[in-house]
Amino acid sequence: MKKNNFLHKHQKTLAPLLSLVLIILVTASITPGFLSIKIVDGHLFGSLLDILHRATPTALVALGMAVVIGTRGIDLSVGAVIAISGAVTAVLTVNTDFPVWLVVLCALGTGVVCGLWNGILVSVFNIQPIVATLILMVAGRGIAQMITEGQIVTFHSDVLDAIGNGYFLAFPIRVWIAIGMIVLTVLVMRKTALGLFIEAVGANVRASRLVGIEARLLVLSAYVFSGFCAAMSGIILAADIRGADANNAGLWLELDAILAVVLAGASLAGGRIYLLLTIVGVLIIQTLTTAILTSGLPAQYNLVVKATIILAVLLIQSPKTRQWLSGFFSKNKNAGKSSAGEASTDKRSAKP
Amino acid sequence: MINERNLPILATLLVFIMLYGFGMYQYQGFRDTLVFSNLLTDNAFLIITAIGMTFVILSGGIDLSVGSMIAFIGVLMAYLISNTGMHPLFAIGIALVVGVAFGAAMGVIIAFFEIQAFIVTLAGMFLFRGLAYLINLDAVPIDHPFIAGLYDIYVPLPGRGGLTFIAMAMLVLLALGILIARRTRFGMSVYALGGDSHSAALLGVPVKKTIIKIYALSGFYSAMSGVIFAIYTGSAYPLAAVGVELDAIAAVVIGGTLLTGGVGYVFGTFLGGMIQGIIQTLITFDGSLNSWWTKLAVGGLLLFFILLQKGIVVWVKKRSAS
Amino acid sequence: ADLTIGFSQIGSESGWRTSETESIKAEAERRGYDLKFSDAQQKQENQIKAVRSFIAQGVDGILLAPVVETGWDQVLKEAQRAKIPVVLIDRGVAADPSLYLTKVASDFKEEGSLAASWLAAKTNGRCNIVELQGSVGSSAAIDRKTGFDSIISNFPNMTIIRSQSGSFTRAGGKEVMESFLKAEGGAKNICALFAHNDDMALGAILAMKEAGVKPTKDILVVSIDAVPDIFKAMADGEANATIELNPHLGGPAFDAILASKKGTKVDKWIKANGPLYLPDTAAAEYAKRK
Amino acid sequence: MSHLVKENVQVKDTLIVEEVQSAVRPLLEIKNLSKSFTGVQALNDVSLQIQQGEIRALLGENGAGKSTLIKVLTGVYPRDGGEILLDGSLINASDSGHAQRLGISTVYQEVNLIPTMSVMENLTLQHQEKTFGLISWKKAEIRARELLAQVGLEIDPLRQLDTYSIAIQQLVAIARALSTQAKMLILDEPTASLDSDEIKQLFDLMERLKSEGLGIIFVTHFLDQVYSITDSITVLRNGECIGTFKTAELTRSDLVSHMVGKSLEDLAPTAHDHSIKRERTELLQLNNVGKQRYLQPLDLSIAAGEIVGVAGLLGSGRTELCELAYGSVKPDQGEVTLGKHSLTKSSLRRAIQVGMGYCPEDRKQDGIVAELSVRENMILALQASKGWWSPISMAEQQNLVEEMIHRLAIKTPDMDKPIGELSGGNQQKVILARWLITHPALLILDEPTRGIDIGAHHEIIQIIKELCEQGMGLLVASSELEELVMFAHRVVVMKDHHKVSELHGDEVSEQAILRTIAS
Ligand SMILES: Nc1ncnc2c1ncn2[C@@H]1O[C@H](COP(=O)(O)OP(=O)(O)OP(=O)(O)O)[C@@H](O)[C@H]1O
Ligand SMILES: Nc1ncnc2c1ncn2[C@@H]1O[C@H](COP(=O)(O)OP(=O)(O)OP(=O)(O)O)[C@@H](O)[C@H]1O
Ligand SMILES: [Mg+2]
Ligand SMILES: [Mg+2]
Repeated sequence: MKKNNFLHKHQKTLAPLLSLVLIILVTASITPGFLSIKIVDGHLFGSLLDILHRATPTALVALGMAVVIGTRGIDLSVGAVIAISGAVTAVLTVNTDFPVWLVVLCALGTGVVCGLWNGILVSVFNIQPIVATLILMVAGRGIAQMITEGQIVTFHSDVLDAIGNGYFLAFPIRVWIAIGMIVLTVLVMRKTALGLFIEAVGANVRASRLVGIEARLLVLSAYVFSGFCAAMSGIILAADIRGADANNAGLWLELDAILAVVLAGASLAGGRIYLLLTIVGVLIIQTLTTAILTSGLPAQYNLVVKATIILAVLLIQSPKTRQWLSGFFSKNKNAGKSSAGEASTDKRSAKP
Repeated sequence: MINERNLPILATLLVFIMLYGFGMYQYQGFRDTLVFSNLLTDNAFLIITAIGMTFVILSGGIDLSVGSMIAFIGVLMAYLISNTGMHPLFAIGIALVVGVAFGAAMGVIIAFFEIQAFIVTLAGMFLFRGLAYLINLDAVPIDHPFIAGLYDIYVPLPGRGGLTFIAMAMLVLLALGILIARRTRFGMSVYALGGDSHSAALLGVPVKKTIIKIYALSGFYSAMSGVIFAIYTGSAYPLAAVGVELDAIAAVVIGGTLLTGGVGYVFGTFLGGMIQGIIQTLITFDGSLNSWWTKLAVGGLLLFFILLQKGIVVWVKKRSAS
Repeated sequence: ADLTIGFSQIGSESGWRTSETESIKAEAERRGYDLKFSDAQQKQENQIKAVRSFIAQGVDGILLAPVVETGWDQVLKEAQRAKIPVVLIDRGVAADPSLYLTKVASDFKEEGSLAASWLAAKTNGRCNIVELQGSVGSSAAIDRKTGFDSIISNFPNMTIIRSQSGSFTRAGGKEVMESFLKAEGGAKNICALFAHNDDMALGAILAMKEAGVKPTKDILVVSIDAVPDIFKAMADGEANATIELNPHLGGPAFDAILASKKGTKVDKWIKANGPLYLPDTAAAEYAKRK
Repeated sequence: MSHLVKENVQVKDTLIVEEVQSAVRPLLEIKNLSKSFTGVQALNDVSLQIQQGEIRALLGENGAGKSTLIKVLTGVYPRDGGEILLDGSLINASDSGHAQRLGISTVYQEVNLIPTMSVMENLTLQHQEKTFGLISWKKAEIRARELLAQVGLEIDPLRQLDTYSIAIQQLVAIARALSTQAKMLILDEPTASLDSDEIKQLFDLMERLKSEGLGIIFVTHFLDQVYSITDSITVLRNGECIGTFKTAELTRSDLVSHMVGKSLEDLAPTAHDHSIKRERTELLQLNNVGKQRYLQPLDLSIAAGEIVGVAGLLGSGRTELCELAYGSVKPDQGEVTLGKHSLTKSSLRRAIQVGMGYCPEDRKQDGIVAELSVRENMILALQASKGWWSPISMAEQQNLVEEMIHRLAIKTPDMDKPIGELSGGNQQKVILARWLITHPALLILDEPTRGIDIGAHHEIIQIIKELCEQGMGLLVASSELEELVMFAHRVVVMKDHHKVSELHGDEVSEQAILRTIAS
């Protein structure tokens, strides 16, 4: 009974974790050596490390996306911002002799400006988030291409190389960066009242305004934060291939990021967000991608497999499934007693 | 006084007219009816998709699978016609049934498992594209006199323009959409769901049934769009219509529908689609922009029209207030 | 002659594509033509719209770089009805040849087979190949693969052991190559990499270096396009061969339109195949193209 | 209510009426109905019977299970056990629509209409008449006007619902419930924000329906209304049915003891002195504050320790006055000052920091943040005024919230339950508590006791008085004149969006207010 209670209380947390473990185990059973981790040249090496390594850009973007989604918004422009900040990084490295920290600062700055732009459109001009950010999504790649003049600008910089592919204490540096960013964000959101305000604004703007929360400013900051995170991810992605690919960097990454946030249990209609679970969501998606790549499946099957597994994960995670299953099992034991989790049927305006 | 609920759509209409006027003023070739009939024909599949999307968005949901559905339906049709020798009419029938079924299936998952539409349809987007690859990786022509015959149906207009079969089909589907939205109980249920789904349930709206129907309807419209696209190009291509879902969403929203649901009109979506088309036409007529300036211009014009539309709404409200 | 030419380009998805656009624009400018450029952002529907807009504008000729081979019959017929010659650029279409003036293009299949032939010669027909495909469903990917396969099928000891899509991008190439190396337990079992374009090869080279695998020594690298960076890689001893996809197609295309205006007959296929480049000339080529 | 210990009042001996009525087959029969949510047994073995042509009051404290009973009855929540018979046959409604088709028409607590649709569309949703298979909006409009006329509303049915005040929305909801052919009509706190005129109109309607043979269930917290319209009373307490009584045979004091398990004496209103004792220090001052098409310019001042009531009819501009005073709507002329701070142009956050508080009328849209917990909802205003960077520690939050839950007798299993899952009255208490913990200098309350049970009602009035003795100023808009008279030092009477008069000290009485409104 006690154990059941624990499960019940933490079902929201357990579902994504369980899905992740399941996917890793299934992949491991198909791909031998998937779980093995060796030490090569003083750092860890293996498919699991690859997943962490590859997941960092998405994780950063998803972090910003989670905050934006918390305010009942969405940011489609992150892919374009990644392209822009990558382009800035590359062009400044190649064409100027700015020190690396300045280059990075400039790139992050462009991200902030992009976020500010989105934020202003959404919170000052009241344009619906999806359209407001769609504008930068379309135009942003144009800006990035303008900066790189349509070519892939390759650059060389030891510091950036290290950011892209270096190791520190046996782990990739970029994973450390992501961890730092995640810890920082979680602290700020949970140890100050910011998280509460964001969730309140997302769930009910009118009520939040009336208690004196400055909703406009808050929403604006959410987009700025998302822009900042995307820029960070853009720098890492450019450093990764030592070049800025204005056309393809971060392409469709926004969808993965949103998917991760939602897998974590957040609603696109605003309200509660779950930062750490969002990272689990990112890991689910990246594990899936890596698993498909290592499995030797023909390329044209990628999408069908990905879609099927995502659907399966969603169905497993759905509280409804659990309810039906437990209803089914308990029916045999004591008929008529309805199952737990009932309250969710009455979720206020549970918009799809 | 103008009813405030119609204001956004009137603003959109005004923006469209201003834009068209600008084109006529600026470019000689723009004054021909051909440009208008091209707009109808070229944007037909987008508008058809967007009509289905309007219902989804009105209900407070979203459907990301429409672009992939277009490609999948096209490939399926081509397969049926060329590999089984089926008459195109049957193939179209089967394709539409499949589209509706897939849409309804997503609706079932959304309604009964209470999973958010965004990710269910995102999975649908991957799935349909993937299925298209599995049927046929390559682009294939659909060689059938019937399909070509459909394309050639044509009602000439004064000038060089004329209504193609595709344009007429779009207009019929538009009229159908308007009727469904405003004159059926299902349509009103859609609005109710988007306005407040909790209250809608208490008012006796059959929520689950309506959700399933909405996604089935969206499936129907995107499948229809797939058929139109196949007629339009006379071929099928698994990579067709990538990103159309975003264009369709943009068309719906530019047309004055709120993404939070409950407010908007199908006819606005038509205008939204036409505005997107006209932006492209203007850029092509100009012809001096390079690739990145094209992107900037598309984004910039989009922003300009949205702000203009907002401005008009605010201005009229202020005027009628004083 | 002051011609107005419409040019419907696919988009600007790669450095190669941008070079092609720039080359054609420069050529038009040199000749004093008015070039109406339209970027379709990878969408066929946008290209069709553009062509129809060109027809509405009444241009003298249309250059079309088709994103896909099918689906052009109707719009080509309309151009024909309006008596506007259409020249296809860098790939063909599956329509009746009478509908267009000519195509100025290389042959993707031939590029694939050229790469395979070189590899067969280099390894004496004994090689485990990993393949980086282009975007799933794109004609460049399909044809290059077909061409490549058609040659290696003659060599029983040449097999493609792994093949995945890297979506024509550097990042894609790198990520997929990493997974190949993990799945095969390093380079022991891999003799060569065939990438459908240079960008993916460049990404894969990065992946190899990071995994401690030496490109060209442990794994041969052959790819297609001949972008500047691959010459640098060849000069640095990190790539083995590339096949040029010629981006300078404006000249022959405009010539064809002029010829048709004069009533001269034009060939239906003006081949623009590029040669296979090897490391020996790489440094010089890189200097030339940078 | 802190001192309230539930003594189990012996009620079984008054257990009643069923025998009298058993001769005829009941219209509705509920047998042993149970329903639990996680952590709460909301209904426990509830049984009751209702005859044709009977108006039954369903009474109980906030969170007693009234709304849950109604929702289980109409299939909104699945039941854990029990049977429901309508007209002698077992029914099992799967959702509200099904219940409607079975003949049970319901107005749920809170206004459950679609704010984005027009009044007409709301009224006819799911019942539109069709011609040739398509909805005929002409017929719908005619029908809508008929229905509105029934409840005495003269509003434009083509305008969007949310342009009307919550009271009008409530009437629209009632009109809608009358539009279907029903055997049973259920009204869950329909009068919560209505004025006496509207209530009278509603009661006339109920009488008419009763004479047509409908059974009516009526939930309210106003005992006067219970005694003026109902035939019988069912009392719920903690999810259990305490008993069913004939209204005529049950005294008020007994009724209250059944509801709260405690005798009435403690709850009797204490006589109120309409004069303030202390020195007058001005707190809130409105100088010629107004807004076009919203509120005619008016002057108003409130001193520390003073309670100013706002009275008026539906749509007279009470809410508008509160909003302008608070600053959630900015006036286009005049000046608002609080103490020595001018607030005319400042942000709400600043207003709150210098001591404003506002408890809005529309609790669903403007009050609760449904997804957040009771604790978060309660500390929201305090935290917002402190700013995000200086969070209130968890321990302090728990203390504050614990105290308020105790003091206002908020019924919740724990403070981390989402507020959306609380009963309506308890939500209202949380919103009140939200402002009480900010210790505002001036608190504006718009219909503060909407949906609050008598026990808590009493407690809240006590708190209001206490606060004002400690020097707080209050502006209270209410449609309950009785309540206003009970605590206000002064009453501002509104009419057609302007202030018609101000009643001072001993002038304040229900009759005087009504007279001013009528004049
Ligand atoms: N959806 C829900 N999820 C969990 N608990 C609920 C839910 N709805 C009601 N409850 C709980 O059930 C109990 C009864 O609530 P109900 O709404 O029936 O009270 P009520 O008698 O209508 O009170 P009020 O007079 O305040 O409206 C309360 O303790 C409430 O917290
Ligand atoms: N009888 C009416 N006819 C038309 N519109 C009305 C009527 N009553 C109110 N309204 C509309 O409802 C809005 C809100 O009304 P208001 O805030 O003045 O009500 P109130 O005086 O606070 O009373 P209550 O809150 O009890 O409704 C007004 O702006 C007005 O447009
Ligand atoms: Mg209730
Ligand atoms: Mg009011």
